[in-house]
Amino acid sequence: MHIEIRHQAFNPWHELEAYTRSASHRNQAGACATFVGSMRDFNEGDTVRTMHLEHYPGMTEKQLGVIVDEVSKENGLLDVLVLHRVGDINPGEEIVLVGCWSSHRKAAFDSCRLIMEALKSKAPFWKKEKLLDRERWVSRNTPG
Amino acid sequence: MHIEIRHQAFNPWHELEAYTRSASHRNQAGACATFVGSMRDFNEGDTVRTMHLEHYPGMTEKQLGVIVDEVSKENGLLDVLVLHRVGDINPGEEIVLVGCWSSHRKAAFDSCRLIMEALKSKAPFWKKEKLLDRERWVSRNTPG
Amino acid sequence: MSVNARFFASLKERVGHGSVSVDVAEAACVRDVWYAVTGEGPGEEVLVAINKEYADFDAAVVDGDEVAFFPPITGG
Amino acid sequence: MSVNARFFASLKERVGHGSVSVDVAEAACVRDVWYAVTGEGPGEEVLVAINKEYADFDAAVVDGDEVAFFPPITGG
Repeated sequence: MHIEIRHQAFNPWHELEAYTRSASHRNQAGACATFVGSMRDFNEGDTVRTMHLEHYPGMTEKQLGVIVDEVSKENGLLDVLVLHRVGDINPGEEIVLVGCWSSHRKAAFDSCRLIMEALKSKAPFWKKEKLLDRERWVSRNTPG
Repeated sequence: MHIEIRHQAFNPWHELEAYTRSASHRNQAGACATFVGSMRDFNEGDTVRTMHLEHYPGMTEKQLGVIVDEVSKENGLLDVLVLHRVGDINPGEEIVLVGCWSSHRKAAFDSCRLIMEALKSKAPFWKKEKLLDRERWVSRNTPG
Repeated sequence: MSVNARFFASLKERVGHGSVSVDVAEAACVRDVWYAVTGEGPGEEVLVAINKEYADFDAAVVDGDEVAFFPPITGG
Repeated sequence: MSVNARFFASLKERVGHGSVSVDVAEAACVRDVWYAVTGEGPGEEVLVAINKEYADFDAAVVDGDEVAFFPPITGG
């Protein structure tokens, strides 16, 4: 299990490849469900040039840990990877990566979605968008 | 959109990286949900040494196309990748990869799961397991 | 008229052929094709396709059809 | 007693501080901390944490607590 706040851009497929290469559950995990959230260049009708992602150091990691522990135990997961970007982000760059490994597909699918929904409501992160002519805080996440 | 039956082992993260590198939806896809199904070395209480995956050339591709088209339209997906292994497969190797790209996470999550469930009941593939002392056809998929 | 009957996976082993040409009467259905090859009822769950589209045992077949029989799917 | 009040994102801009030490009376609650800094009600949806655990405006605070205020979460 690995949870990380990342200040630099990352390639989710490189991260997943590196993580699974070192995994001990190689021949037990029949299922892996992942989610990758990326920055779009368009939101709520406006072109977005760039974005700043703020977090609450210490609390963010702690809450992600609580979420991952709860979902893991509830669904009997073999492994979980959560990577979340902070700082200045450009369109096309990745914001979040969640990977869940389990013996069978139901637990992996359920867990990946549960972790994403919990992360989007309980892990302290805030987005500020730079539009062409002004800046704005994103007020609310879109419903899952 | 790409659907492929693959006779050789593949690395799902390499495939996803190569596929997204050439993608035209780069700055519109805010969400990507993927599923990777791999061969386990254990099934229904027995050690599995290796597996043979048979398909129905022509019908399998056709049915995968129908599934992907339906789910894509229903959920307004930007892109879909489906890769399925056939032939002789060893524990730890990948069997199936499904990737779904959309503007927002709900469509990607829903679609990835819908495609996997439809694939597991409608795309003609059959698994024969080689155990330590005998061979057996897998009689039924586990419920999703 | 003649159709091409195909069998996959455990059914191929049970029937003993992957593919066989079968003569059936005009107005024959999938069930007649199955019976002409095996001489018995399907017994267990058997899925059917005509020309690579799903069908059922009561579906009519025409000359030249590819009629496939296979067990429940276990891919993915 | 004294607590450390912290503000994030749009609330940091609204309040004008990211972090400020606040003197409050014994038996104070989160609401008292908020009022001591801003002099007004929260007005919009404000989330609260004490020592990095979620709490609410009625929760009691003790000397040395870190009391954080932030808007609805928009990560992921």
